[in-house]
Amino acid sequence: MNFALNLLSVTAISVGSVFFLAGTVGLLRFPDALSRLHALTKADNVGLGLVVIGLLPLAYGVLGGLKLVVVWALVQLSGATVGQLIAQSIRRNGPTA
Amino acid sequence: MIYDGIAAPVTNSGGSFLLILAVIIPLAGVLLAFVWGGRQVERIALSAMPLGLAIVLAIALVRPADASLQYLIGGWMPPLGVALRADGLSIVMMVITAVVISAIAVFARADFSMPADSMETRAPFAFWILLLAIWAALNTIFLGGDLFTLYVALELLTFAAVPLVCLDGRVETLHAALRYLLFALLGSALYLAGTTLIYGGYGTLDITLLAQRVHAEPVLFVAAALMTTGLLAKTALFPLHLWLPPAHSGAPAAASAVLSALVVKGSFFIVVRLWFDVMPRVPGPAAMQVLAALGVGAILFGSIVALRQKRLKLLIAYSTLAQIGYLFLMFPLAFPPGSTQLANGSALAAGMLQAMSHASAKAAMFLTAGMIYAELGHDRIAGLASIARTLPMSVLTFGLAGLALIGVPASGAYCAKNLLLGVASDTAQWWWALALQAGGMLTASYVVLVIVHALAPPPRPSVPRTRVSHYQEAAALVLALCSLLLGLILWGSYLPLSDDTVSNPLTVSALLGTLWSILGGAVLAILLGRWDSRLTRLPFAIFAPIRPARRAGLLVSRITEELDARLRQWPVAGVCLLAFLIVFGLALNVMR
Amino acid sequence: MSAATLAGLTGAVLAGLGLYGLIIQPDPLRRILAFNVLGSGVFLLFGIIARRGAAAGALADPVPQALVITGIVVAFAATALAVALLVRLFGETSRVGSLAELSGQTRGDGADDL
Amino acid sequence: MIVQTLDISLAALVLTLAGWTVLAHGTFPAVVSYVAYGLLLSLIWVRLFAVDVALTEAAIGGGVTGVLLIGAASKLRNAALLATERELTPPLRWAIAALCVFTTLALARVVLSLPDPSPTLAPEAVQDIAATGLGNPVTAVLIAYRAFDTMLEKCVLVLAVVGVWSLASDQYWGGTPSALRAVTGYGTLTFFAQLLPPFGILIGIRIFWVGADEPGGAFQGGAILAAMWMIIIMARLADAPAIGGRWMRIALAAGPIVFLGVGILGFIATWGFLAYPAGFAKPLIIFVEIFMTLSIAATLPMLVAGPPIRAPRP
Repeated sequence: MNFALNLLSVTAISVGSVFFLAGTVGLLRFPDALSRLHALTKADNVGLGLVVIGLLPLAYGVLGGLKLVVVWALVQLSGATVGQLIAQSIRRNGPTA
Repeated sequence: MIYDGIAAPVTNSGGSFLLILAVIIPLAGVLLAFVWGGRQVERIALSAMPLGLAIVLAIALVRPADASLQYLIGGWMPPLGVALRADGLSIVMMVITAVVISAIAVFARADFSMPADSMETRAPFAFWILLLAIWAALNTIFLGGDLFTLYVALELLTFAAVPLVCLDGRVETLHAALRYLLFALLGSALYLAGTTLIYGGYGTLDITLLAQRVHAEPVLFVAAALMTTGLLAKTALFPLHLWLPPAHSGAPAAASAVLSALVVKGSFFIVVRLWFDVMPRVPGPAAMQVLAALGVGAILFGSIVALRQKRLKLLIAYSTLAQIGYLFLMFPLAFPPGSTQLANGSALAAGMLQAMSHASAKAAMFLTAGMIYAELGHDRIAGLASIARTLPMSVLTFGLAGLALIGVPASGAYCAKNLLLGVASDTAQWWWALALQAGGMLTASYVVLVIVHALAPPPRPSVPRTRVSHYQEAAALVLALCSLLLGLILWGSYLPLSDDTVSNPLTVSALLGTLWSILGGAVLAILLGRWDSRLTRLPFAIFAPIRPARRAGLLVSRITEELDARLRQWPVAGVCLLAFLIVFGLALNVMR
Repeated sequence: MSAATLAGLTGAVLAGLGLYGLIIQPDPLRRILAFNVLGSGVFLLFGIIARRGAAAGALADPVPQALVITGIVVAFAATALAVALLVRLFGETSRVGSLAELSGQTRGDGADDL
Repeated sequence: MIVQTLDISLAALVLTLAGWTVLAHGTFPAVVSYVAYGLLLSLIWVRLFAVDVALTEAAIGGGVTGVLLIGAASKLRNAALLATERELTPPLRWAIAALCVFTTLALARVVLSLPDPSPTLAPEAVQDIAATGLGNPVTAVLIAYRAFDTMLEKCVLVLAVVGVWSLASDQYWGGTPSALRAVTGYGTLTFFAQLLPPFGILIGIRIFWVGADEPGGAFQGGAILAAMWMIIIMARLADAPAIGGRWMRIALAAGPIVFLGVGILGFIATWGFLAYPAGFAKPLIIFVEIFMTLSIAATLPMLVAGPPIRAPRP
């Protein structure tokens, strides 16, 4: 049981990190603002989600786990909003860089 | 240690509770005025003035001789807690601050009253609150016993001073205020870096504890260099003065008076605390020579560039620059012969007398300039000719304040100069004596320049335009007289000097000395100054025979002015700052 | 090298960088940024001292930490005041023309009379 | 080993961002880089076991200062008007660089030579904390041992507000500051501003509340509340309040006033200025902190909003 949980943690966090890495590479390498934004939000959503899943078994009690989930939810909310706002700004002002 | 959660009674005995009152009365005034707003702002400020003045005088009376009062805030002992302490230095500075602020408040009522229809307006609201805040910050600086408390107070002072510069919202003043703020912030960051190192080295920031713990080592040298440099940037010691002339000359008259008379003294006072109280045993003769050399630079540049100004307020601002330099001459003279410890009381007392004298005289000068501006609608020196008829009191006040700065017998500056000259001959540092004498003449030169312009016959008969209020004239006159008579007070119980060191001021030699200063000043003014073309054509003009000398003098003063303009560029001032930081640190290291 | 020492060195470099930027940047907003970098570098120096002062069950000396918190607030107030000044200056300057012209006017002076 | 590598990479990242902030060509990239820098810097603070500082740095360095600077950068698009100095000549630039490098080296050298372990006040701070009823020594330093500094700092904030307001034009005195956002709100932002604040306010209050015993406190909690208010103003769900309002002024000054009031109370009751009597210490401290939190939540947005630019409504 313990081993299984540890394995889950390690796997989820590793995969999450890969998403973050990919997102960062995408942010740096993609040609235009909209696709960069796409890369960024994917890293945020999936990467962070996986890391939080991986951390859940290690959390201090139920309250600690709940806090992690709240962190994830809040980042989702703000990430989604900011993504929208940036995209709107790009549409309004035209793509820069 | 804490005593049942209650202040340990032993340390807070006597009248020491007055110390905290000296800070919280102006501070409470700030907060109440902010909340109440409207016409109450002025009332709150004006009722805080006599209260604060009374408390400061009470502190001066209750302090036992040769001891300092101490108040532990919250009852926590340093190093964990912070203490307020009043020694003689804090008391004299607090008294002069209270006097100057009160006089400025009387003066400012005419300019910064809320209109009668009880609507709140911007400038009075800001002015009175900022004035109270400056007072609170200065009292905290004079009393603070902890280097970090001093940092917060210094920031309070800066944030109160900067908006005063641009109260009228003109572009030049906004620019001056921004430059002042940024340079002051650079200074406070350096000061904070120094306190960090001090805490890291000695585990406390309390001044009396540090005095026992510090010893000469690289950490202390770097910290001292950082803190001193930062404070000098805020004091505008040459060549770190880029912000001072535009900031002090652009503000409204009452604000200029506060800025020039008091605000620069705040950071200066911390320099004194640092060297005389925190690190008296740090051997710094070489570093102190550097400091005073910059002081001489300030006197030369400030005075000569003052002579070149077209506007009265700029002339007075440059005079401040020169007088700040004068304050730093005391540092190398404070080493007793053969010693490397800053222990000479006479030099310290002289520095404090000079600071007080300048505070009151400079405030008087700026207030006078304000009245002249109100009367003429400008402050061009070339256009002052009618002013002696229309505003005789103002010209008299300016003259008296000028005499006080030059150092006529019985003035504070006279005592300071005598004390410093005595120490300079005791310690065989003739070059500083020379600087002192030259400084007096240079001061006389720009005073003479202004007075001659003001006394010149007007081109056409003029009638007074506005009526300057008698309160305003009285406030300025009181300040000038205060500076002129400072030397008559027996300072022995507050400043480290014995009463017999102040010799009888009315001897023939003393009067002759002053006369020499003024004559020398007149010659310098004729050679170096900017003169109204009308004056040079007058029958009594003496310019014709000395034309070659005048030509040489003009060359000197123009070169000085040009150099000053270069030094006031931001990157150049930055280089000066860094160079001073490094040289000062190395000078400390050399003496080890 | 411990995390504290590393932070201390980082702080020293940040202070140097901030100092450099504050002096060389002609744009006031960039100077404000540089001041903040300088300030945070100085705060980090407090950080290393606090961390090395761990004792009596505390993981760090709380006094320097508290000083840093006060310092951050003061630095923010400074930034806010500087930004407000800058924005107002910019607004006024746009009306008047460029600031360089203005300062050129005030500095030009006529000939002296001999 | 791994931890050390991470520490070094973090330091390298922070230094790179700082370098970019200072040296980047455009103003906007520099500001963005500074915001990222502030956030990463708070991680260094966590590594130094200074969670209180990390929270403050993240809220201020990355958060409120970021909003302030981004707003300023977008208002100052044509900042060439403000440049009064010519570009530096390369020799001068190199001279400045050399002097800065020398200063940095001296500083680093001295920092390395500082005693390790440092002289510390941690034992005293922990020993005396019982008298305050608190559990978090950083809060104890801020609100008890060095309460005077904290009170002065709150007054600095009030004064900064006065300073910012004093930059208004005379005709707008008493009016409302600029909305934090120039363009009209969009659906997404409005939704965000309706959804987030309830949670944010809870979190802010919690961080304030636990500050007595754990990392957190009036400043950090107040900063989060301030952020919520700013989001609401940005989304145009509410207007920035007029600066002439009595309640606005009370909210801004309540923290220092109550602090000073408790100090004076102690003074009159002969406990001593800013001393807390045994037994009543904790309730009094919490009382003061409530108003400080309120004031910070009001002050930060007003400082970001700047001077009034619209005349007061009659």
